[in-house]
Amino acid sequence: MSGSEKTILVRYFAMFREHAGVGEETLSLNAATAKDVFEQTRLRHGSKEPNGHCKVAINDEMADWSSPVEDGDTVLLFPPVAGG
Amino acid sequence: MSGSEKTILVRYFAMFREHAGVGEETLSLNAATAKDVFEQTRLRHGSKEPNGHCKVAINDEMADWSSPVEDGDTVLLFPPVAGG
Amino acid sequence: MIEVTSAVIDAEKQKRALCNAGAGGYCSFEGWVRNENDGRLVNRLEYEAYEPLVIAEGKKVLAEALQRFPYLEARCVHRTGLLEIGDLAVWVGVASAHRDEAFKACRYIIDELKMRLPIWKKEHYADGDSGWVNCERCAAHDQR
Amino acid sequence: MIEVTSAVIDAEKQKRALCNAGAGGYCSFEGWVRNENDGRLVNRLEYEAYEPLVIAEGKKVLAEALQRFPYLEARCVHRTGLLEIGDLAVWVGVASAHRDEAFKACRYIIDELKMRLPIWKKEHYADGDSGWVNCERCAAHDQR
Repeated sequence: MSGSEKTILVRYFAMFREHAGVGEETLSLNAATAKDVFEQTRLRHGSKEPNGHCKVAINDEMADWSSPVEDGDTVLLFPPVAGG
Repeated sequence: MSGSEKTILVRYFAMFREHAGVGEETLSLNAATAKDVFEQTRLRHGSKEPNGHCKVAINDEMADWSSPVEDGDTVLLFPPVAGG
Repeated sequence: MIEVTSAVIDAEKQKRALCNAGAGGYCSFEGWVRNENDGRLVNRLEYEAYEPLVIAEGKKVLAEALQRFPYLEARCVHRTGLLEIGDLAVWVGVASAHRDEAFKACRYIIDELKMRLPIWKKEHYADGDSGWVNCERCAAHDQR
Repeated sequence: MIEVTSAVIDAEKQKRALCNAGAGGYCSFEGWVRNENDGRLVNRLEYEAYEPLVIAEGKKVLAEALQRFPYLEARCVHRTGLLEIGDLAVWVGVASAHRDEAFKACRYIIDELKMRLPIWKKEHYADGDSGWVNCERCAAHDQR
């Protein structure tokens, strides 16, 4: 994990938004990857959802949990999808 | 093959009707099975279509080529189908 | 329900007749008259059907599909007469609880209808010629 | 073409946009809101979508389907907001020269859309409870 604090805009959808109580928030995080962001927001909001069936996007591009996050990024946290 | 003459109403469809020049005709045939009826009408109208992909019905029930025909039956001769 | 008609098929009306509060998936197939067959330009098609046996055999097909892929509702309509490019010749609709049965039943129905129903199609070509179309699948069907 | 809308989906209008003189087969799938899920009575559903990525991911799915099952035309529309029993939630339509590609492409598209698009569904039950539905297929998808 990178040692520097990064400013990340985190956006929550569906179940995650209800857990967080907000649609988005700007956080200062010590996070190197999308996974780090997910886990720190999970701690923050007391959510227990594992990331297994969830998806993540960075700056409107679908990403992997191992994708690096940069200062100023927007990270979108998607709970399990259920379209149709 | 039965030796007695039978009166059979033969109905022709699609290509068969065009070959026969009529939609139906009543024939006196020396025929035991649907196959016999088919072959005798084929001779009569000079058609060369084999029965392989054709179908036959007797009195509005789908039948086999080996199905027996009786005096007074209606035999329906169906060329290869092509619905849809 | 299977129907033969010389009138334009109203697909929306047919679909509405399949409404079922337990249905989560609906699959439909439509056969459209296209402008080409086996490399020849087609201007229009003429369909002929022997209705009593289309209905009888069509009911068997719907019952077989129901046994294999339990659906909630299914309907089929086949048109007869002279049709132009783009016209709807056959419509099949299936509604079921989940999508898997809807897709599979719909496919089963149209495949069997095309092989088994006494319906014939005459193609009228751009060059003025015309010809009855033989079922491409009959050979495969006979060998089953 | 993929679209997200909070308005009622006009399936007939969508279908007309697929017209193609070379098309002989058309297959469509519709997802309807049904009155039951996992044994619980459902009164209505609420759909939420993240449109920018629904569009981006939907375009990828349509392109993949085209490569696998060459079709002539395909469209998809997904609705958002509060839907009642019987309402049309998602519509997929595919037109192709022959029916095989139409069926297979349509099935591929709806299967992938359901697994990959950022769309969520909240069920409102007859007993007053409500809950977000987790994708039944996600586990299978992750293991591919």
